[in-house]
Amino acid sequence: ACSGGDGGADAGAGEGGGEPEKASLTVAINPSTQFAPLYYGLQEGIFEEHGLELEIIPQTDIAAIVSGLASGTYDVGFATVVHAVTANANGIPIRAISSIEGQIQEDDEGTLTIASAESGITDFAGLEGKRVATVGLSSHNTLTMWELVDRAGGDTASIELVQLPFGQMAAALDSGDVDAAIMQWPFAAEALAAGGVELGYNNRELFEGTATTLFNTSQSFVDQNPNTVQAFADAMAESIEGASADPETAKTALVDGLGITEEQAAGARWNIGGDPALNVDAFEVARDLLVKFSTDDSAKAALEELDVSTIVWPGAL
Amino acid sequence: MSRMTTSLVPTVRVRRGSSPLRRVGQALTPVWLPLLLIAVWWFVSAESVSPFFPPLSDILVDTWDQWVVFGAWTNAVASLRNLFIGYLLGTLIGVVGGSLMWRLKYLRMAANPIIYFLYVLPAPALLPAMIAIFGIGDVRQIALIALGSIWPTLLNTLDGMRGIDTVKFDTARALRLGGWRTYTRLVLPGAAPQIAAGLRASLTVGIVLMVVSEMVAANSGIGVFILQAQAEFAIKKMWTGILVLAFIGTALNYLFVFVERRALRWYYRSRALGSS
Amino acid sequence: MLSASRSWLTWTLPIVTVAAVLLAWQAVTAGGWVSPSQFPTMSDTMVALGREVATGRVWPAVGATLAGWVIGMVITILLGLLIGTALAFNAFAQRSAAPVIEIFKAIPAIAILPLVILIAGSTLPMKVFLVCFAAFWPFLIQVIYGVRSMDPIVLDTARALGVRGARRFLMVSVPSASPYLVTGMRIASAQALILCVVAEIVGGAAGIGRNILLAQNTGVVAYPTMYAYILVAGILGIALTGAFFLLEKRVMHWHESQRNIRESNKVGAA
Amino acid sequence: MSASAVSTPTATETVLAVDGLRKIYNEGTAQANMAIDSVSFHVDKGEFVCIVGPSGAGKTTLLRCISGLASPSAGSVTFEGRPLTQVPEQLGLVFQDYSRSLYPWMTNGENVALPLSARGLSRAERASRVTETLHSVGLGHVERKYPWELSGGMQQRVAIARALSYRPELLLMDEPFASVDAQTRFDLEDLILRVREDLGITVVLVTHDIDEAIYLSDRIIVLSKNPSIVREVVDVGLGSERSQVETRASEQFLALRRHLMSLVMPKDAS
Amino acid sequence: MSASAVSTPTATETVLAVDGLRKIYNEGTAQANMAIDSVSFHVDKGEFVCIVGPSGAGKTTLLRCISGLASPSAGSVTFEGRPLTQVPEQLGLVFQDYSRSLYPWMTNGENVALPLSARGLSRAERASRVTETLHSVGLGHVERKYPWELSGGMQQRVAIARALSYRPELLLMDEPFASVDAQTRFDLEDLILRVREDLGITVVLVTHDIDEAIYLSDRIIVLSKNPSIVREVVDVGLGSERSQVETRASEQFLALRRHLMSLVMPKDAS
Ligand SMILES: Nc1ncnc2c1ncn2[C@@H]1O[C@H](COP(=O)(O)OP(=O)(O)OP(=O)(O)O)[C@@H](O)[C@H]1O
Ligand SMILES: Nc1ncnc2c1ncn2[C@@H]1O[C@H](COP(=O)(O)OP(=O)(O)OP(=O)(O)O)[C@@H](O)[C@H]1O
Ligand SMILES: [Mg+2]
Ligand SMILES: [Mg+2]
Repeated sequence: ACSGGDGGADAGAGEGGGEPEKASLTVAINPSTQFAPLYYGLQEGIFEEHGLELEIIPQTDIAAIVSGLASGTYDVGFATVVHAVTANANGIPIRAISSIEGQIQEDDEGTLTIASAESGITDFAGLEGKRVATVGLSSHNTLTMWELVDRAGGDTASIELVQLPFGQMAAALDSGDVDAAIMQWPFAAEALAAGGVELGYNNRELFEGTATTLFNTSQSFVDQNPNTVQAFADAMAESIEGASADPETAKTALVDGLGITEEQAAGARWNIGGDPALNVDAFEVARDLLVKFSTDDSAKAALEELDVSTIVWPGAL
Repeated sequence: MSRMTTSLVPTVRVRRGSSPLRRVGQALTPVWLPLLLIAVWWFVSAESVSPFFPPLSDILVDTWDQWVVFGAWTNAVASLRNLFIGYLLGTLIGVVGGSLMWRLKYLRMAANPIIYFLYVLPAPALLPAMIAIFGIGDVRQIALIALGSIWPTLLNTLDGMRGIDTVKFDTARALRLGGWRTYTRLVLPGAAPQIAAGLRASLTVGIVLMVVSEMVAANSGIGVFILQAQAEFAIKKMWTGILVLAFIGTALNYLFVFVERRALRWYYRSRALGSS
Repeated sequence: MLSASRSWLTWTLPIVTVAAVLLAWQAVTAGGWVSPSQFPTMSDTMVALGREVATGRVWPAVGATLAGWVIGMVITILLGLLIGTALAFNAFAQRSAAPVIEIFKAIPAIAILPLVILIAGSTLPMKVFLVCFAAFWPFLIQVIYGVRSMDPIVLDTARALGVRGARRFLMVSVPSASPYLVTGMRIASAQALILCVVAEIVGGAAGIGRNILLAQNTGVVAYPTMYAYILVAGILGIALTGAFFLLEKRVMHWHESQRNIRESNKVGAA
Repeated sequence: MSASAVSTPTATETVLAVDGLRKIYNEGTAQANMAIDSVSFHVDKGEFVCIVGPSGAGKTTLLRCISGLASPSAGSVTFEGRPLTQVPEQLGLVFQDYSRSLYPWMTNGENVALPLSARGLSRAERASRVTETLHSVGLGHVERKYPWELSGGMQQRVAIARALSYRPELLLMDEPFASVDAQTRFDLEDLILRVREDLGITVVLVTHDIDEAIYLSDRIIVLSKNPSIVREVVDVGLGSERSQVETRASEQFLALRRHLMSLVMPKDAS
Repeated sequence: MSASAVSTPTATETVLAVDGLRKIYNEGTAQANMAIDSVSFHVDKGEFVCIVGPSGAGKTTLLRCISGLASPSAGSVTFEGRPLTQVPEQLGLVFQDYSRSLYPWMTNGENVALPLSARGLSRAERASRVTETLHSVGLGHVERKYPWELSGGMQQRVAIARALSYRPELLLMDEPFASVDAQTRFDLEDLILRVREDLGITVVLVTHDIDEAIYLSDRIIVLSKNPSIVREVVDVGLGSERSQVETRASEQFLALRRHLMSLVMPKDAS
């Protein structure tokens, strides 16, 4: 199940047949270096070749991106697999049409849990009863952390969560306000440099071989613009492969794209070398985790009823 | 600030209309519109399938489930406790600070720019600084609420005290009341109506900040409840949070008016007489 | 000579205090009392502010915040005047609407912010809606008070002089209610600005607030930038409030309160 | 100004006729309050009539009914032969409370010009009329000043100028000198006598000061306590030349004074 | 109450001596304004002295200097042999504007009790003194009411009661009856004469009403126009039994009246 490989450079007009119905798209992203393939594709003219013109809108609140998709404010927008599942469980029909960076590798270093030196925590089980900083209380990161604690035999209910932006986690660890934090690069570097203890990489074990970071659109957009969706997915697949093949060029694309410095771009990380295709597994795992840790009976029932295969646009598999 | 009004709630109960029919009409006037609006909402939303606008009946059922059955009310308790402490602290500082600034002209001149800066500075912008200073936990939330509630009270206290008639001060001197007695018998009660207006504005700010302070680095509270619901796209749940918050806001407001009307009875009654 | 020295103090004293506060900030942060990972130094913040101004990045942000503020204020004022005047002239309508106004006024705009973001996204309309929601109710109350508190003698005089219709509304009613209107606008303006910035911080709409948020998300390296934008927000607030004070001073020069202020400035305040 | 002056009315022509006037406040409710029971009198062209009565007698109420600002509960008011429905164009009104009836947001000149513009006079005409009228009350220099920059007596003179500017045929005044000091009061009394001579207008003046009433008027209407009826109409035969010091000390004046005192304050009457 | 009364002072003892008093407002600035040039007079124990003068003469200013509320620019004020530095304990002051000098947040009883608690009287003493004093001004029933529930004249009586409650030896009053109607004014004038008889206090009263001054006082101090000097001191030999209707119509009264009028209004003098 892979449309990326044969969607070569000559696929210009897309193989679904016909020109894109809508050539200029608004794309909402949550700015981070994981979007290197997107910027690579833009820089190399891949989207242009597929007849698309993108307007990138930086947007920090993923919930706002998802609702923007539903209301038609954005054509395409970023969300994690957890967002996609919960949105659909709550009756907001969004469809994943491509990954933003490819599938997670076995040596993935995307997200990691770090404990402060003073806390004395050395493994996930040690998080029991501690205070942990996360970027969102019910986010993807929280779920994976809970699952890892649970697997290690810890009691997840006793963990006290604190919602903090990545940028402030290092300071919070440093001052002892929190005992551990689920972080990302490049923020993790600072925490590790200050003596932070690496507990593990959250996604490696749970989501290996799947894509968790997605570009989505609404069901109605898919219905009305099948060629556009196809063209976008093809262009993205091509960009991911291109960025994997030439990470250095992709990193320079970030300098202009995100407006960051050369050094920051040099430290960029994404799932380099991952397969650009999506698979349903990630959605099932996410749904299972959500069900497992849900405290709300009606929400749990809605999640259990959800057929996760409907979330993925078939062309993306 | 000086002409800040407090509320539209009628100051004196109108004792007109001898016929019972008329009295019923009088009693119904303030309630029919809210009831009508609720009814309209109920019926218009009844058939709604939009995930953003669930039927009112569903929202009400959910409110009961979430807040009573599932015990989300503990969120409200946590928030309200922070609000209460922060508000008391902030308004106390406001009244004392306002009095000092009224008394000490140079302090007033010196502190003015700083106070106006903090007054107009959007409080959420201070969140990172508050975390830096107070760390994570209730102390920071209380501190943010307190910090925000200071300014309306302080500025109104100052304005109210400056607005007291000079004849009243002359009277105090003529009666040889002395410093402290002048403050407690003249300055405070004289400025009381405006201090009350400030306290009310502070309450509004306090409620907003109660929610804002929970947006970052918190794990319980009404604000957390609403934001988490948003992150989970649990829109019905979010509606319940908004409903609860609206209820709390309105209840606190009416409670405030109730207390104020009793504490400042002389003021409202004299005004009602003066205007008739 | 006494008043000369006083007027000299009125403008030096604030400058001195501001300078003292800035220096204290610098001393506390540079002196190592507070870790730079928590609080940047004053000089770093000023450098960041200078850079943001020099590169021109600050202006689109200020512009976006102001756009939300201006549109929201215009809508608030127009609607407020219209509805407020209508309500003030009809006791029944006013008594009926009072609880609704009170309830809506008591709902913190921040409570509906997440919902509005979900429905309207992080857009200008979202910001404008929130601004109106926050500013409208207090302004409406001021309008009702202003129109209602009009001295009956003022109206009687107009009738006795044969002044009617539009002339009466413009030359008598509006000036008479204007103290309340101007105060209401000033309060509404402060509320509107706060809501603009909150909407940007929470919802990520373009503006000063989003720049604060983005800097915050970037981490410690961007702290000076973050505080620079916090300063910008405060300065914008002072500028707008100051503008309304000036407006009040000009338009309301005839009003007792303004005369008292002039008087107390002249004598040197009690 | 004196071009249109009619120093002595040639024939006794009735300008104002009040017939069986009754006024009940809050009629039909529980707090119904009869302010005026039944009052009838008439005022001839060129006459100066004072209305006196104890406080709360209903003098202000009566004046409001005469002027058309309030409508009577029963009885009729006829102005120049036509029943009164609204405030007539040819009527000038001076309220007791000058500080509330002058508009503080207008200069004195603009205040005086207001009824002129309502009557459609051109800009040039207005300007000359304002200057002329202000001059006639001895206030040529305050046109560009604001009312609150003047003393109480001066303000009251501006209010009188405003009522005179459009040359009304009938001037109604409600305790116009109640809140000014004695000296100013004397000046204003003489001013109004002079103006009335110059312009030949009819004046009805309400006061509770008996001395003032005697000094000014041709006829005095004495009202009873609330609800008021006409107690007596007293003719004042003091002639048209009056002087504060001499007239007030004359035998005739004192006799009238004693008589009126006994009417107004029955218990004190000897 | 009449226990401590001294109906007639046995010896002429000077209570208050004003010597070469001068008052310049805003001294040393560009807006320096000499309100009082040089005023000297003395008041004996038990005397009733009125100060009259044209508006703006500096009467209020003079009273503020006498009471110790303002300090003179030159000259001295001696109260019971000691130079004045602050408001003395044995001094009672009644302001012109009762509605501003009574505290609306206190009941009338509390208002009257206020100076008593400042003087350390016990609760029981206070209560009985308040009741007694309010009774003496004919307001026994309003103790628990608020000032704003009373008519103007009643409010002024409460203010007088407050000034009398601590039994001052000297009572200073600034135009105390200026804003009440004629009937009430007469009542209050008679009240103050009676109280003064009963308690044997010394009274200095400022007014611009010449009739009132003659009616009330033993001696009248006539001030000139601003900056004021003492124009003349007039002895009033009307005896201690006075009646509104008769005294005011007496020959002696009218002669005094003419004389004072010519002093106050030189231009009108014949
Ligand atoms: N708007 C009103 N509603 C009800 N009653 C009123 C109103 N205005 C006046 N009254 C009553 O009508 C009576 C007459 O009042 P009015 O003001 O005409 O008296 P007045 O003779 O002008 O008294 P004053 O000399 O004190 O001005 C009073 O009893 C008063 O209480
Ligand atoms: N606080 C002040 N600052 C400057 N000038 C003042 C002040 N108070 C009064 N004056 C001036 O002093 C003069 C005397 O004023 P004052 O109030 O004593 O007069 P008055 O005799 O009491 O007048 P009235 O009869 O109108 O009450 C006036 O010219 C007034 O303008
Ligand atoms: Mg009246
Ligand atoms: Mg005075």
